[in-house]
Amino acid sequence: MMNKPRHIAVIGGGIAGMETASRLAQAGYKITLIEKERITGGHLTQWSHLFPDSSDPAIVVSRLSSALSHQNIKVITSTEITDISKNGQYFNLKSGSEMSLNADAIVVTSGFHLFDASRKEEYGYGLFDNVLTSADLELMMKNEKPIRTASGKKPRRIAIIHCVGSRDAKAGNTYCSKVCCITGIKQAIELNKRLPECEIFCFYMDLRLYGSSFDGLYLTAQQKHKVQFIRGRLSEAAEKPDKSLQIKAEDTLSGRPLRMDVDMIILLVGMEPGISHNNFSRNGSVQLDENGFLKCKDVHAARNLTTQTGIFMAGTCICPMSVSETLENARSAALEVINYFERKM
Amino acid sequence: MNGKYFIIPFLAGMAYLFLILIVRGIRWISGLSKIDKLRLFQSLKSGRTLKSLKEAFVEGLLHRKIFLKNPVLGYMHMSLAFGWFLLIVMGHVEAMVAEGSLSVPFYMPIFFRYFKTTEDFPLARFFSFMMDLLLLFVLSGVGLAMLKRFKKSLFGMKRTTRLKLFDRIALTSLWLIFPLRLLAESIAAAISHNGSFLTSGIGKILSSSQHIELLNTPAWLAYSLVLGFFFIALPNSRYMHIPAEILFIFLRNSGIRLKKQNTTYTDVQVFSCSRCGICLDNCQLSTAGIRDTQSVYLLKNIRNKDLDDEHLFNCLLCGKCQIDCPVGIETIDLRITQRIESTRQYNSSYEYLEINSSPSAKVVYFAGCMTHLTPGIITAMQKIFETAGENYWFFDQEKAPCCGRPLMLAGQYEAASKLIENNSRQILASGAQTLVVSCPICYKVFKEDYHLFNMEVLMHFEYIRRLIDREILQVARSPQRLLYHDPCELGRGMGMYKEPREVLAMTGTLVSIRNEKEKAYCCGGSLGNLKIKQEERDMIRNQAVNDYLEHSPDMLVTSCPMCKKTFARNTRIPVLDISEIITRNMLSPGIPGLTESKECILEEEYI
Amino acid sequence: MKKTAKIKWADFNKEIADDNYYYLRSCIRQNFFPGSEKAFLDILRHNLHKTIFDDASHTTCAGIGYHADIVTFETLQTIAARHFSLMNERGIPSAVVSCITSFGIYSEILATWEEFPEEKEKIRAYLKKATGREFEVPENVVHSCDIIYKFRNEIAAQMKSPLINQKTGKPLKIVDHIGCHYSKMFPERGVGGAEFPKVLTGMITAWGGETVDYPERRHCCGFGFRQYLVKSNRSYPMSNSKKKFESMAPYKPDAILANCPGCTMFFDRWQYTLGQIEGKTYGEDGNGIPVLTYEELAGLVLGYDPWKLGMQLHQVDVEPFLDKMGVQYNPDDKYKGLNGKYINQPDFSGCLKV
Amino acid sequence: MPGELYERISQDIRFTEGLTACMNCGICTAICPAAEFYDYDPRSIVTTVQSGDEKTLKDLLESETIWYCGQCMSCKTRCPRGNCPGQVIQVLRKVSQETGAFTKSRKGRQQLLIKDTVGKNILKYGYCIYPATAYPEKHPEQGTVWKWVFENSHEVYASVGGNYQGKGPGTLRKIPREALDELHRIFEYTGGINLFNKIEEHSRKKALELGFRKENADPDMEVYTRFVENEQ
Amino acid sequence: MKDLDFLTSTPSRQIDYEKFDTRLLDSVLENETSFLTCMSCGGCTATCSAGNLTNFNVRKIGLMLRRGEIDQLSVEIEKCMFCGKCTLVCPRDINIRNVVLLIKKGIALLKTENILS
Repeated sequence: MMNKPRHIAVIGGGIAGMETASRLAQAGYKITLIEKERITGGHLTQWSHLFPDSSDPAIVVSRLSSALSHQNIKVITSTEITDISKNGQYFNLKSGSEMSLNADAIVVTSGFHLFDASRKEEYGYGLFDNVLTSADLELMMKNEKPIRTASGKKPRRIAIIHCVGSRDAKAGNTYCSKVCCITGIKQAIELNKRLPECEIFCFYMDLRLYGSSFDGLYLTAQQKHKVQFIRGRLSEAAEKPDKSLQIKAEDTLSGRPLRMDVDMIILLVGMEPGISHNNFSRNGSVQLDENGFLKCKDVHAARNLTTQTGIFMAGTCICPMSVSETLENARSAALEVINYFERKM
Repeated sequence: MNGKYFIIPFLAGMAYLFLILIVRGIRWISGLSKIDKLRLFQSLKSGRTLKSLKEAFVEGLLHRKIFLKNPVLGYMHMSLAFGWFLLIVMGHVEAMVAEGSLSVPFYMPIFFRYFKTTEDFPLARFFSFMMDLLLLFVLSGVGLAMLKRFKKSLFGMKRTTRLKLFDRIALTSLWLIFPLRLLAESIAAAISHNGSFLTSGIGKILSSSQHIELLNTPAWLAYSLVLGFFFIALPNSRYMHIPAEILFIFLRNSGIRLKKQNTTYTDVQVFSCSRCGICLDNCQLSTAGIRDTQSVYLLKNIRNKDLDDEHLFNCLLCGKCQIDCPVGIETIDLRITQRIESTRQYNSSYEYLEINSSPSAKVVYFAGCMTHLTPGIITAMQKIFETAGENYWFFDQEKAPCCGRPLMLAGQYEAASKLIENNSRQILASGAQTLVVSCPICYKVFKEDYHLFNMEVLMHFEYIRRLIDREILQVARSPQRLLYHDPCELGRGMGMYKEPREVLAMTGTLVSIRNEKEKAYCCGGSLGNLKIKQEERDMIRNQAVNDYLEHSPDMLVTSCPMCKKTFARNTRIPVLDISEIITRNMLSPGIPGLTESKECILEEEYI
Repeated sequence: MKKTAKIKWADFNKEIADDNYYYLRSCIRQNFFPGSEKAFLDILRHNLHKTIFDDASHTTCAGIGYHADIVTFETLQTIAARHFSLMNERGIPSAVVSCITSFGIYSEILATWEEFPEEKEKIRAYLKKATGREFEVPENVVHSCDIIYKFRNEIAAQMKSPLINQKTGKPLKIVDHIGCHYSKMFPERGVGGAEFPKVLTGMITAWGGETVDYPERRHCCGFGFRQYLVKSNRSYPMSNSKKKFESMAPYKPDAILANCPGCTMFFDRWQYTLGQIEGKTYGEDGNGIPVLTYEELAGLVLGYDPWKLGMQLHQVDVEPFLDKMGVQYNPDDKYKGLNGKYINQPDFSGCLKV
Repeated sequence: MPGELYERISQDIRFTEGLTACMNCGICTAICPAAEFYDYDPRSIVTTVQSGDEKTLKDLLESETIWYCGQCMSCKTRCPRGNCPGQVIQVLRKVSQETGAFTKSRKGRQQLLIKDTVGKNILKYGYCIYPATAYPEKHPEQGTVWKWVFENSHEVYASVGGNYQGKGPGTLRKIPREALDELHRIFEYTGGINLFNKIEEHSRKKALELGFRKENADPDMEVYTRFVENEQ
Repeated sequence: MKDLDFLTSTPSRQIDYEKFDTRLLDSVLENETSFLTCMSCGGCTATCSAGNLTNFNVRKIGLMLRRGEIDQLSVEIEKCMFCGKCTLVCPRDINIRNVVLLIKKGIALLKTENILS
């Protein structure tokens, strides 16, 4: 057995980091969890409902948070790791000049960055009052705010736009962000529950509903919630004098251009690699893949291994993932770390 | 005779009833087409009148069919109808004897005990005994009817029809007529001591009352009133079925049939419905919780002119209601006629249809749309044709219109004729003698609506049967227990029960069950129903499957691609078409012996 | 896979040379807005004190022919190469293009040569063979509106009439229309990218005006090259322009400002045509909406005489706009020639003859 | 099956530039000005070309639809794969003209008119559009003011500082002879003249096919031109 | 008005959501809720008997209805033969025959009300 407990630094206090940290702590390792925000929980703290069951993400976060009170875990918040270097058998982590920390291994769980919708200027995010992102909508619902247009009116028609910043060379992201389709359907249902009179349209290119119950949710959205699906990518949105929005897409199944006035647009923004990835890859300690996510040592066999021995990773810093996948991935990362030390002995 | 005026309600009701009946009768008969009128006239002159009279007596009074189906219910109907009839006849005889004249006022027998207070005529005791006995007979029926209304399960019936105002008046009147007659006669008996065992018995009890005389006229008045009410309500209620049915029997027996549009014959049929509700119990839609579209409601809706598409098109057209209808109403054709009427303003012309050249062949095979969704049947048929070395033309292998039957089921008769015309021309151009079809839906329309002159139309199993008989095809028997499902269009639709079974018996052991042939289930897939939901279809199908499974067959066999597809959705029982069973058990020419038959091959379907 | 940088175009400023330009003229602008090109040179030389060379030897870029498909890509590139050669001859590194179609074509050619260097070599050979000329790619190719945009504040400093409604004191409302080929093909070649180029709105706001966004702002004017050039196809450009007028009219703009010679001409002419055929106008009081080139607008702001700017060549009368701006002009001079001689005048000007 | 036409189309660098792989999202059709007023769908054109089927391509080259594009290139701005259907159209039109397929469609035949106006202007004057040939009767939409300019061109242009048909630089100057000669030679050596000839040649064939024939059996191009102008 | 020798403006092909009559769609949805669940897979069109003979497209029937293209719909719907194959192959079990019936009925009604010629 170990003479001295190994020390592992987990970078990122989102759900992946929290789960990895607690699993490793239970296995007897000393953990330092470093989170750049004031609190742990990551993006989930801003989220209202989880697909496919509409459950409350706060339950997930609070369960993970209580596991962090383990004696082996030390949580450092409001600290961003700016540099990682290898120093003999230790890794040295730095946060500016304020903090320096040595660890026997690192698990990067730095997560994702939401696509900045204002980069798709033609959709008018940040320009027009009634263009929201899926994240804005979640926050609105989380805060129990009624869904209203900027001028306080009940929207009569809402368009949900799929693939915003995903599968788009113009946005620099050619990959699919995977969870947006089902998020859109979930949000359409939630909108219909709050605004039963409101017409809801989803503009999609393909519905990539990979979960076993996701297609059922699609059916429910059509059947019970009268959500309409139009196959066509949104080309542009423009504001009308009354602040409603005129949108244009092709109804590709009819082969004709389509114009529609809506009171609100929800942009399903995809996941982009976290900005802090550059900090980790700067001195070549880890590599990034072609999309800017952390590169796996092997996409099939070693998904939690970075290209640097001793640095592991979990969650959406690898690729877009759902909550359940992230948690599973975090547990598998913990297992990889344990294997790593056991082999070393 | 004081107080005779109490008969006025009765007389007024009677007059009203006859007036209406005469007017309606004239309207109905004059509304018939010329040729139909001629038919009626011819038949009245012939012996068919007697037959009709007999039928009217047996069905209208004795209710033979209901008796056979449900004896208690039959007795109820018979006691009311036949008992009343006998009361009238016996009453007239009694009155004639009492008056010693063949002409007595027709109301006399009805109120006989009021007018004739003495028993000073021959056989007076006998008559009064008989009249009491008959009254009791009728009253037993009334009693049962009351019981049925409140506890229908005692009659083995699950459901009865709902009533509207005039029906309620008529029903209440009817229920009251005989108890009130009993009361009036009993009072008369108490005063005049003229009744028999029933009336005098009650009369004795009543005579203890001080003022029994004062009650006499009011009781007879009440009796007269309910009779009057009943007669006035009758033409406006379901009891109109009594006179209408008699006319219906005469018209039907003279060879008049339903047309592709509404005629007065439709009205006669509609009014002949007694709303006994027998059709409700047969209907499988009830299994799926559909309870307002059955034939009895259809007829009611037509009568009330409030038929909408949601009701009209929600019917499997399986024909199960028709087989047990005591009146013999053609419920299926009647519904199709209504569908034709309902969709008359939008028939398609199919201008895009082209006549392509036809190759010459001896046999034309028309698989039909449904068979194209069960490629297993097509493969089997092709194999059979090839084994037989048949010079055949697969008419709809690549491109061909539908046979037209689904359109007819949807009421689109005119549109269907366009397809029929197009297909007929091409099929005939091939010079073939035989047309083989593998779908009963197509079969029915080819048989009934196509004019293919000398061309013979065969269901595939008939054709197979010929090949076997001529030893062109040899099949081996396997020990498999086969349960044959009768497709509606073929069984009840075309009366083909025996032929498929004979073919199947050559290759396996047939399992016989109670609900087969005429009583066979509908699979639920029906093209006749345009409104039913898939879940409802599933319930109907599962009801059949559950019953079939109780007989633990190895295989469910049918001769309809639609039934096959429908059953295939329920994976608990393997299902094959006759043609597939045959090809499986076919002996390869030249190689004697049994080809290996696989237990259950899940064939590749298009879905 | 072609990827674009992950940037916000709104913040994007392209490189525009400071001085020493070679001027490449526009066919349409010379035909229909001849005063604008003159004004551009005057402003550059006299107000901004820049050097710009106006060469007699350059020709059309043949772009209209190219987009109407009767001129091949090879011919087009070689003509452009000849123009570069003329620039090389004069030692001028920066081109200023007056036409949006031409600007689009130079952009396309430069992008093609960057991606397919062998194509550039092919053209080099063609030019050599046809004219004996050599060429090098210019350092900077911009549209003339880019220059005005770059020096908009300098112009503002010399401003005589700001874009303020003299009666109400409020900023004049001007809608912009960016020619499709300015940056729709190559967003990095337009100031502010492709979706909301700032090139015209930058001028309007710098000179005191106000811009309005309207739903069909980014829609094409409908020129469509062959769709306009062939008479029987002209319902297409008109329908497209009409779509824009109907979309902008509710905002009651005081003027339309365009950077493309074609668009400017079409907006001016189609208002007349729609007025004639449908009896409909989109401006105030039954008038059309005045359509301006950015050279004209800069000229007016700087106090140039509208008739010297050639604004009498507009079918839609510009006087209402001049009045709002408070520009001093003499209505009697509108149809006077070089020496103050009356030229004759059109049957009528405006959209709808009542 | 991809065949000769696909080969020919895919050799053009504008095709390489304009089409990677289309994922049928329809973003191009959504804002295409032509898709709204013509029975035209750039997305489906791109898919057709992408299929590479020889027969379909031939039909496409002979169809009206490739002539509907207005070359605004708005499609390029938005395509999430960086494609440019407008450029694909240019290639199709080029091949259609080279192979003569353009004379099979009404809109295609109009290429002759464009060659005879814009083409002529370029070679004769060095301008695509030229005041002397922008006849008011052919351009009623140009309005009353243009009629005035056209009729008083020298005075009007002079009044706004123009140099109409004058020597030296300036607005509407006469293009120097040497410059025009160079332009001509460029057209000759780069296949420009060849394209003009192809358009003429195929149009003449079409004229004969339609029976527009002079007494000497030559095609009557004047009548054919009027026919093409007025074809609806 | 002056005739300038060419068409003034072309009718738009654009599907304009703001400009259509939803009565037909509403009546279909009211009576056949299964229509809501169409995912435009095209299975119906692929199997269609009428579509095999002519350019009839069942999937597009649904689209025309949703987009309010009643004029075109009234022409196209005539081509259906009611054979029911579409209903059998539909992965969402949409009662397509009833949808067609309702459309035909609705169109006939619009015609009698002179809303449609």
